[in-house]
This record gives sequence, C-alpha cells and structure tokens, in this order.
Amino acid sequence: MKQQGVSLSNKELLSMFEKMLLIRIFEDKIHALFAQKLIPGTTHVCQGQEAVSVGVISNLSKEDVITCTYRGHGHSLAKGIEPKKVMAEIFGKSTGCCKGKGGSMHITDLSVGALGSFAIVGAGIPVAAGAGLSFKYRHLNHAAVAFFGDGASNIGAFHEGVNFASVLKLPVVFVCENNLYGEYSPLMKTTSVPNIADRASAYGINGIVVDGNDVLEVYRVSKGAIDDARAGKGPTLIECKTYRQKGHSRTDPGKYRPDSEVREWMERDPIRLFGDYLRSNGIMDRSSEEAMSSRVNQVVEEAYQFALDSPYPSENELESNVYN
Amino acid sequence: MKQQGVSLSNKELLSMFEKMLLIRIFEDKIHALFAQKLIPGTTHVCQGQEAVSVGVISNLSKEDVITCTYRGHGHSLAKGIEPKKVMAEIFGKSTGCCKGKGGSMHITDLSVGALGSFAIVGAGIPVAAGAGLSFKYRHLNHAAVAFFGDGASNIGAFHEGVNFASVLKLPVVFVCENNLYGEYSPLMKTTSVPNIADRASAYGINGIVVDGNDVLEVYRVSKGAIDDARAGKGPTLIECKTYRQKGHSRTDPGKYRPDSEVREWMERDPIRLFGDYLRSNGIMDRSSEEAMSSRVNQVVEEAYQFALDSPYPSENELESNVYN
Amino acid sequence: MSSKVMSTININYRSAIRFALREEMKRDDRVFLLGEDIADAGGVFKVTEGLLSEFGPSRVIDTPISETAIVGAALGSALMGLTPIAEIMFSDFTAVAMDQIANQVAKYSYMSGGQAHVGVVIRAVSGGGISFSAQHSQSLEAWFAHTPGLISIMPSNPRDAKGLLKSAIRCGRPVMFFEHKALYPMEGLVPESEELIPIGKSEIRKEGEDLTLVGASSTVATCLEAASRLESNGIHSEVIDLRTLSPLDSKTILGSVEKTGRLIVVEEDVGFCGWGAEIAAQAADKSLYYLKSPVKRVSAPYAPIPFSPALEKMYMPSAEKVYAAAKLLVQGS
Amino acid sequence: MSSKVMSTININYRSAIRFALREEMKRDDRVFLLGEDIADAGGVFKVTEGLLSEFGPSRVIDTPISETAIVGAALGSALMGLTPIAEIMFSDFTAVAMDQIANQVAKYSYMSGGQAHVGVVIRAVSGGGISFSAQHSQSLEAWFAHTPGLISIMPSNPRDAKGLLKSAIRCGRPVMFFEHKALYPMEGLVPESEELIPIGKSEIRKEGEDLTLVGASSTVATCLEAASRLESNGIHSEVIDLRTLSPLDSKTILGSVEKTGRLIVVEEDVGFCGWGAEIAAQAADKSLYYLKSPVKRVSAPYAPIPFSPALEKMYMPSAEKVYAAAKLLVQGS
Ligand SMILES: Cc1ncc(C[n+]2csc(CCOP(=O)(O)OP(=O)(O)O)c2C)c(N)n1
Ligand SMILES: Cc1ncc(C[n+]2csc(CCOP(=O)(O)OP(=O)(O)O)c2C)c(N)n1
Ligand SMILES: [Mg+2]
Ligand SMILES: [Mg+2]
Repeated sequence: MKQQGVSLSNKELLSMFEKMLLIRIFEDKIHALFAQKLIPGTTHVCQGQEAVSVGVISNLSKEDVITCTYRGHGHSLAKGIEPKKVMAEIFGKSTGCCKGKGGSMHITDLSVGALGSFAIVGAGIPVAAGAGLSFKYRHLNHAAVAFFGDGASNIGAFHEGVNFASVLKLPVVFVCENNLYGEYSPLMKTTSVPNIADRASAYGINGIVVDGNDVLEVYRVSKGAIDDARAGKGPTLIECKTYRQKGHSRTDPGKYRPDSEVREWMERDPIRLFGDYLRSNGIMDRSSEEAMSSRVNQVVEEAYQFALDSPYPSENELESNVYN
Repeated sequence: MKQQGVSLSNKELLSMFEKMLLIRIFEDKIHALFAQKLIPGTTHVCQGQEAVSVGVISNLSKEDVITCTYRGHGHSLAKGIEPKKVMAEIFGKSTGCCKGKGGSMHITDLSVGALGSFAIVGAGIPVAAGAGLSFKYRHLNHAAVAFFGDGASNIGAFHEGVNFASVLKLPVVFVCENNLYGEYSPLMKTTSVPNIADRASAYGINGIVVDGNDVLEVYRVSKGAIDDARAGKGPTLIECKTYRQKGHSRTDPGKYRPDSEVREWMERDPIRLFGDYLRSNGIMDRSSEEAMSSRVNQVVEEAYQFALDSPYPSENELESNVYN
Repeated sequence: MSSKVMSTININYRSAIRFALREEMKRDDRVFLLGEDIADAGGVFKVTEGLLSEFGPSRVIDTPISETAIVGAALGSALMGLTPIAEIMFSDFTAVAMDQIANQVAKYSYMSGGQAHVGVVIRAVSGGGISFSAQHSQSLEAWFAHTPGLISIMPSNPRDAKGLLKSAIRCGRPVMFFEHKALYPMEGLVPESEELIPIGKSEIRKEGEDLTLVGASSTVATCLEAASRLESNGIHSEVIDLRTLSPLDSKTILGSVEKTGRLIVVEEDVGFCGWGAEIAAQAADKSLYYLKSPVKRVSAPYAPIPFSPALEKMYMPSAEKVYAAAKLLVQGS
Repeated sequence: MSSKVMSTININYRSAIRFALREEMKRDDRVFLLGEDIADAGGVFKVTEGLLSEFGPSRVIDTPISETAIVGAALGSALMGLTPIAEIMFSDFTAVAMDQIANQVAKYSYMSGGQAHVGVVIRAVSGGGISFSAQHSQSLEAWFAHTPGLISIMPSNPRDAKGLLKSAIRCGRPVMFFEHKALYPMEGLVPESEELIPIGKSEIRKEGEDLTLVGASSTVATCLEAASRLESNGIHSEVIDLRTLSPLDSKTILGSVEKTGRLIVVEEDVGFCGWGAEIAAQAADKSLYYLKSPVKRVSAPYAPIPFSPALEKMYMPSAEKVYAAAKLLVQGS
C-alpha cells in the first residue's frame, strides 16, 4: 500500500480510517443483533468492502450524490447519514432516516446526498444517471456515483444506465464492487467476462480495475474519474476487486466459498492493510488508534441504544407519505 | 464483391438472388399498398437490407430458427413463410400466417422456424437464446439467429439476452442490422460506440463487422458464426452495415437523412451489387433474370390477390387462441 | 363544465398537450422533456414538435431506446429538484420500464419516509382502434392504478388534456398521463387563458336520472354517443368522465349512482381485474341499497388486442354495446 | 376436499413444491428449471434443494441476474417444445421482466393465431409479513390476472401447492405460480399417490349459510381463523379458497354468495383495482338480487408495504379485521 499520486493530510487519512472502522463495527453489531433475532426482516452486511465506499466517497462533497444497493449501510455511513438514524431505520423505528418505513434495504437520506439503497438489482444505476443529468442541466460541477455489485452488471438496467450516461456525457461514476459472488453464485458462473470493467468499452467509456481493498488506490482512481465527471468528460466504470467477508444476507455463513479463498482475502482485510500503512508511516499510534476505536464503539453503542429506545412508527404513518 | 471462402453453386447463388428480389418486390408492393391506404395499421419495410436476411438465412435449414422484429417481412420470406400467408397477414385476413391476429409487426410461422416478429425493441433476442437453449438441451446441432436493429443494442433485453447466451454457451448468432437509424434518430446520437459489434467484448464473444449490402460477405461471415454455434462454441455478434432505403414506417419519407447519404447507399443497393456480380460472372443472363423477375412479380401479385380474396377472421376468432 | 364566458381557441388534443408542455416549460425552467425521437423528430405522434427549437437540446432530450434508463433518469433528476416529463412512445412499452415505474418511482416517497417530492410525469400513449396490434394498442391503466404512489390521468378531450397535464406537471408527484392515440386529432375549445384542471375530480358531462355511464379517455365519447341514442328512446343517462383514474373521485361517481340506481362502466381496457371492476366494487359496497339493477361493465374481452380491423372492431367497446346494455338494464329487454 | 381414505404424508409447502417439480421432471424430460441460485444453492428459499444433484446442470440451470433473459429464454425454449419452469426469486422482480411476461409470453399464442402451446411456468415468490419491505413483499397477482393469456395460481397449502403445480406444468399454457413466502414452513397432509388438482376450480374449505369469505394463498388461513371465531358467535360463514385466480371459478363463488347473501373478499394485495374488486364486481352484476348487505373487501391499504414490523402488522389483512367486518355485515354492529 502506498500513497501514490494522492495527497491526503494525516488528518484526512485518519478520518478515512475512522470511517472504515465505523462501518466495520457498525456491521459487526448488525450481524450480531440479527443473529440474536433482534433485527426484523433481512440485512446484507458489507464487512471487507469498506475501502470501496470510503475510498470513493472521500472524494465527494455533500452536494455530490450516491446511489447504492441493499448492501448499503457502508455507503450510507460513509456519505454521512448519522449512525443512529441508520440503526434506528434498521430496527424499523420512527427515528430512522426513513421513519422506519424503508428498513435495511432502503437506507436513504437526501439531506446528505444519499439518494437511496435500491433493493432491486441494478435499479439505482439509471437513477444516478438522472442525478448526473440534473447537475449537467444546472451547470453544476457535482458528480453522481452509482455503487453496485458484480452480479448487477448482468441486468438490463446496468446496460441502459451506463449507456445513457455515456451518450449524454453525464457526470456519473459507476463503481462496481466485485466481491466475487452474487448471492451464492460465484461471479464466473453467471458472467461472461473476467473483469466487469471490460464492459466499459461497450459504452465508449474508460473502464478501470482497482484493488478494492486498498483504500488509497480506490481513492486515487476514483478521484480521477470524479474529476473527469466534474470536468464534463463523461462517465467512467471502475471495478473494485474486493471480498464479502460474511455471507450474502441474514445468517448465511457463506459455506459455498472455498476456505482458502476466504483465508486469503481475510489476510487482505482492508482495515488491517490501511491500519498497517498508517502505523508503519507513523501516522497512527496505538493510543490514537485505541481512542478512535473506543470512540467509534461508543458511537455504535449509542446508535444501538437510540434505536432500542425509539418508538415504532404510529398508525398514522401507515398511509402517509404515499406521495410525499 | 467476390466469392471469397464461399462455395455456392450457381443454382444456390441464383436462388439467393431470387429471394432478395422477392423481398424487394414484396416490400415495394406493401409500400405502395400502404400509401394507397389499403393496408391497415402500420408497416416497416426493409428495402435495402435484403442482403442481410438472405445472406444469413441461406445458411439455415428448416430446423434452425430465427427471431426478428416489426421490420420482419424480409426475414420471414427468407426463412420460407409463403408470400401469400405473409401478405394475407398484413391485410388482417384469416388466411394469414397468424390468422390475421398478428399483422405486419408479428409475422410468425413456427412450421418453418420463423419464431416471430417482435414489436417491442429487443424482445426477440432472449427468445432466440431460449431456442438455442432447447437445441443444446436436446443435443441437436441446430442454430438460432436473432435479427435486430442498431437501436436495439441500447435496450436491456439485448444485454441480458446476449450475456445469457454467452454464459450458457448457446448456439445463437446475434445479427445486428445497422441501418444507421433508429426511427428518425441517427445511430450516433443515441449510441455510445461507433460499431455495435464492439459490444461483443462485453460478453466475451466475437464481434464482427460486415458489409451488410454484400450478400456473399454476409453469407460467409454468418456461415462461420453459425458453424461455430452448431459446434458448441457459443454465440457470435455480427453487425451488418446496411441502409434502410425507405423511411422508418408507414409513409415516412425519411427526410431527416442527408441526400448525399441516401444517394451513396442507393448506389450500393444490395440487389444491384449482387446482380452485377452474377451477370459479370456469367451466372445470370438477361433472359434468365427477366424470367426470374416475372416469376417473382407473379408470386407477389398472386399473394396480393390471395390476400384480397381472403375473408376476414370470423367473430369466433376474437376470444380463441388466448392460450393456444 | 362551467358556462361562464371565456375566450377560447379551437385546437386538437395533440396541440393541447403541446401547449401545456410549452406553457409549463416557459413558466418553470426546471421542467424538461426526455424520450425517444421527441426532439429532432418532434415525437412519433408529433406532440413535441417545435419544442426543441424553442427550448433547445438541454430541455428537450432525445434518448437511446432505453425506457428503463429514461424513467430511472427521470426519477434521479426529480430527486434533485427537477421536473422531468418522460415520454413512453406507446404505453405498452411501460412493461420494459415497469420496475422503475412501479418499484422505484411509485415507492420512493413512501420508502424514504416522505423525504422527496417525486415530480416525475410519464406521458404514455395508449389505446386501440387503429390496428396497431397487441403490443401497441393496450390500455394498461389498471396496472398503474393498482400501484400505490402513482397518479393516473386519462383525459378525454383537448381542454382536459391541457389543464390536467399542467396540473400534473405542478403537483410534485409521480403521474402516469395516458394520451389516447386515437384522440390526437380530436378538436375542441380550450380557454386561451391558463387553466389548471384539478387532479382527482371527475366531471359530469351530461346529467340524467335513469342510469349512470362512467367512461374515461376514449370511452367518454362512446358514452355520450350511447347517451344521445338512449335519450331518443326516453332514457336519461348521466355521463361521468373519470378524468383521473387514481385517485378516484368516488364521491361524484357514487353520488350519481345513488341518484340513478343504475351503473354501467365503459372501459377500453380488458374487463377482468380492470378499473371498471373497482368502480363496480365500490358501488356494491357503498351504494348497494340504491342499486336497482345489476352493475354492468362494457369492456374488452379476455384476449389481447387483435390486429385484424375486423376483429379489433368487435374487440373495442362501442356506443352500440353500451346502448344495448343500457336498454336492457332500464327496460329489462 | 373429499374424505375418502388415502395414504398421505405430512410435508411442508416448500417440500410439496419440490416434490411436484421432482415428479414432473422424472415423468417428462422436457421439463427443466432455470433461475438465479436455484441449482448449487438450491434456491434462496431452498425449494429446489437437491434437484441439481438428481437431475444435473442441464436441467437445473443457474442463470445470471437477468430476469428478462430468464423469461425470454423460457419462452424460446417452450416454443421449441420444452417445458421451462422459471423461478422469479421475489414476485416483485417480475417488474424487470414485465415485457417478456405480459407482452411476449402472455400474447404469443394469440398473436400467432394459436400456433404454439406456450408451456412456460413462472414460479414467483410473493407476499408480506416478514418485514422484507416494499420491494420484496408485494402481492402483484392482479397485474397478471388482468393480462389475458396468463393463468394465475395461488395455492394456500401444501397439498394444493403440489397438485396445482403439477397441473400447471402439464397444461401447456403460460402460468404464473405464486408461492407465498410465509407459507413455505406450513405443514399439511399430501397424498402419497399422484394428484393433479384442476386449474380453474376453487374449493369450499368450510360451509356456512350466513356469509361468504373468499381468500387465496395466505388469506385462506386468515378467513378460516375468522370463520372459527365467527362460529363461536353463532355466525356460520362459508370459506372459499380461490386456488386459481385466473381463470376464476365464478360459478363456485357466486353460487356461495347466492346462498349466503353476503360477501367479504380477503386479499393481501392492495385493494384498489385488486382482484377482490373483480369478485365484488361479478357479484354486483350476476348476484345483485341475492345480496343482503354491502360487499366488503379486507385488503391492504393504498400504500406500499412498510418495513417496520409495527406498521406491516397493521398493513396486512388479519382474522381480526375479517371478523370485525363480518360481524358488522351480519349483525349490523
Ligand atoms: C432484479 C433482481 N433480481 C434478483 C434479486 C435478488 N438478489 C439480491 S442480491 C443478489 C445478488 C447480487 O449480486 P451482486 O450484484 O454481485 O451484489 P452483492 O450482493 O455481491 O453486493 C440477488 C440476485 C434482486 N434483488 N433484484
Ligand atoms: C421498447 C421499445 N421502445 C420503443 C419502441 C418504438 N420503436 C419501434 S422501432 C424503433 C427504432 C428501432 O431502431 P433499430 O433497432 O435500429 O431498428 P430499425 O427500425 O432501424 O430496423 C423504436 C424506437 C419499441 N417498439 N419498443
Ligand atoms: Mg457481488
Ligand atoms: Mg436501425
């Protein structure tokens, strides 16, 4: 890991690390709570993929926007939704970012530019293109980022959304998190190309493969693409090679994955890699790390308490918000 | 034009020419009848694109199948639907191949492997993949061919259908007839790549550009792809560069096209090119050409008379065939 | 319709829609159009003709043949505060964008706890009668009416088309605006001054005491024609133009049913599980004790739309069918 | 259900469906399965577990996440004489394949003048009650019932699930087979010997004279629970299990309504323009003079399905709601 072509201050680097830690600890908590049957419905956690959301979103301001998927807690936290609002939403409480009406698969907070978690595979992609269209329309140099999985690159909405953004030269970056699996199916079984980024050429745009567990690489590459988008050069497709450390959803243990594969990827844990980098470059020491860790733990515990203490939505919520 | 790597007997060559002539004269008749308001609904004629349907389909047997689009009279005739059944269908008569229930946009005859004209852009593509799947399933070395337009390559069904066939290695050939326009829009305005064949790489398959007005080239290239399909090597995407000599539909005069463009392409009329080749190589002389031409004219006139003389479907057809 | 004097112009349904688009685009520069062949070509039905030269290519956008992207992009731009008007060339093609329409656009507001006004207007060209076969002639309004979060509007005449489209553009909610292709040439008087026709209000086109005919879009004319023939037979029917299918103006409809005691719903759509069933069901619930005779529906049979003009004619609802049904209801034979 | 002695086994709804698939695949080697994660993983709901090892990868096919391709390929293979059974993991995802389902599969036979038996079975997992939010919990049966050319089946118990799925696979017509996710663990007796339950026939689950309750899929149990509570209050209700939504068994339903004079339709679906409206409308047409009180529908309110368990509970139909509505109908308060 190195800081090639990237100039981030120590403060910024530490803040990125803290974001990744927040996502990890948040997701670990969700995973445990779900296993204890304290969380209703389903959840899709993202441990192991923190470098993607944090690496990309660290390039964005509040005016820039993202769309993500049912596996969207990480992006939502990285984009700045308050952890307690995410947690309360996952519990279906009225204090959640969607008043408990959306849940884990639909985390949304327009006030920070998190346009939504889309639970239909691929559905967020054209929506991000539309947000990009609005920036171009208004001559704003903001960018829209669509996050989605490797499996999503097989669905029509991906094709149409990327092509649309390319034809209209919209300020959109398409970030594919290739975590090697779509649900229980290994990517290679259901996809006709080795790299999702290879599909970029079908739309006349750049496709870039990046190590998705190296947050600095993700930052660097996505910075280039986002800058291009802002500069009116149109979209880019970035493929981040990463790994879903847990199963697909709920309590799936992910037994269909070879042990060796899991082991190898655990060794390349993005937080471990980035932590090593920060420590070995003297940017983070044990005590600052511990302080950070306990701060983050506290944030997550507080979010949990907040969710627990919050009321469920009342009956008048049932038929409200159908239109707005 | 030359017969490179292609070994067709004179009889076969003449039969291909006759097919092209049949399509041309048939479509000219339809165009004229429509202008006279004798044909209900809408029609999409294919003059100028005859080399594609005839070039490709000359490689197919009756057991092989095709899907095509609303611009499907040519493919339907090339695949062997009787002209009078096509004509009667276009008139909405009970003797039509679909008993008058489908019309010009839905010409279908399963008995000759014409699985249908699909009026929703792209919809026939996955259906052809499914036919290919059935051949693989039954260990038959037949092939399925999907014909579609350049504009269709922008829709989700194209992406999903081609990817699906590639992942499952199905015996399907995807033939894009790039006639430079989707309705009234020039291709380059709505599509992000200069060659539709460039999209093949997004599916890990071969993409080939061919002169779609050179029937021998179309024959040769599609023969390779069809042979590959039969041999279990999976799908190919062939892009035939061609031109729609008439407007998009009905009486559209196509005024949005530059005169020079129209002129250039009229000079490269596929029937003229092939006729020149046959004459200059001594395969066809004036008298045999005239005989052929009058034969074809008679077939089309008879088809027209047949359609005129046929009855409309009776009331009991209204609610029959909902299931079969 | 109020009869106070106003200055009007005679224009067709197509122009009325174009006028609404133009006025709203002039009024509010967040309003823009996207769709296939709507800019250079002015639309397959020429509805948007001239708007490109007036508003330029950033506000009248030709798109690839990608209905999913069109609707998805409309949603994304609406979330950022714009008011996109997407054209779906034939409403049958809503099927290729159904996820974006029914799962994304329709549900966004609710799932997000009311965070956004989703001001997406989808203009979709519907209806049969011109031999365009089963994939270019459907009336699919019931699918959308059945999807909470979508407003469905079905104008029957130029004035309504204009006034309702303007309201749709301003309402900040997802709207399916169904334009009937056979009505495009229909002429009618439209006020010269701005008129906003309220969403969710039906209109009584003709008063009567003997029975209630409910139509929408193309079938309003069918009802009126039947009504005038019934009138010569001494049967006085009330004709209601739905205007908005969802939200439904149950009050006006049931009020009329309670007055007349008889109801026939006339829809171009397939009857089975269509919107006529909803109206009949509401009558059977709320107005049962007023009903003097069975509630009838004149709708398309359970079959796709046939191409052949001979069959299509039998397929469509007609004044004759309505007349026959009404006579039977009122006179018992 | 006939009470003649037969040898039965107790299995759940999920296994019953698996048994039907296995038996039909054994019987006819043209029958095959395709869908996402159905082979190696045995399906998200484990319905197809074990079938890969029994029938091999050519007959149990894992596909890309491409519902349009899945349904389109099913159609293509059916035209060539195979019998594909496509799994749509959540019926909400039918929206991304709506064109193939509603415009291609449903209309192929008609548009081609009856050239093919389109033997496509689409298994789709429907329904709410487990906090899967608005895009994984819907009951969209009315969309398909409204689309001529599709059979829609909604089994309420293991025996029906097995016997109806077997009939669906053999019928050579396009079938939407809705499996309710909350019913998968439901146990019940299923005959050991082969049973084909006819498509298009409802079943009277309980007889009664005071009112008719019509349910389908999950709401049959709701109706039965309400019925037993009503029974303790001296109200004898008849409970009809729809089994097949389209074609609808109007004869059985209206026969019951004409006997009891009262009707409540109980659907999990949104009420507005739902299938309950169709049944109510048929009653208001054909059985009007038998009706003693308003026709009621207990259905979902006009809103997407909320995530929060607290709200979802209010959203769903329940025995309590049915009970309350029935008491009001019969006793007037
Ligand atoms: C249209 C659609 N089809 C199927 C699903 C069910 N599904 C949910 S997640 C998933 C796998 C997606 O894989 P990928 O895109 O790689 O994302 P990941 O879960 O790995 O982040 C599937 C098939 C869905 N939500 N939407
Ligand atoms: C999904 C869908 N969207 C739009 C249309 C309307 N439409 C019919 S033909 C056409 C243009 C298609 O262009 P192309 O694929 O190049 O085929 P060509 O007509 O040139 O043969 C369009 C947009 C349609 N039939 N289906
Ligand atoms: Mg993945
Ligand atoms: Mg074209």
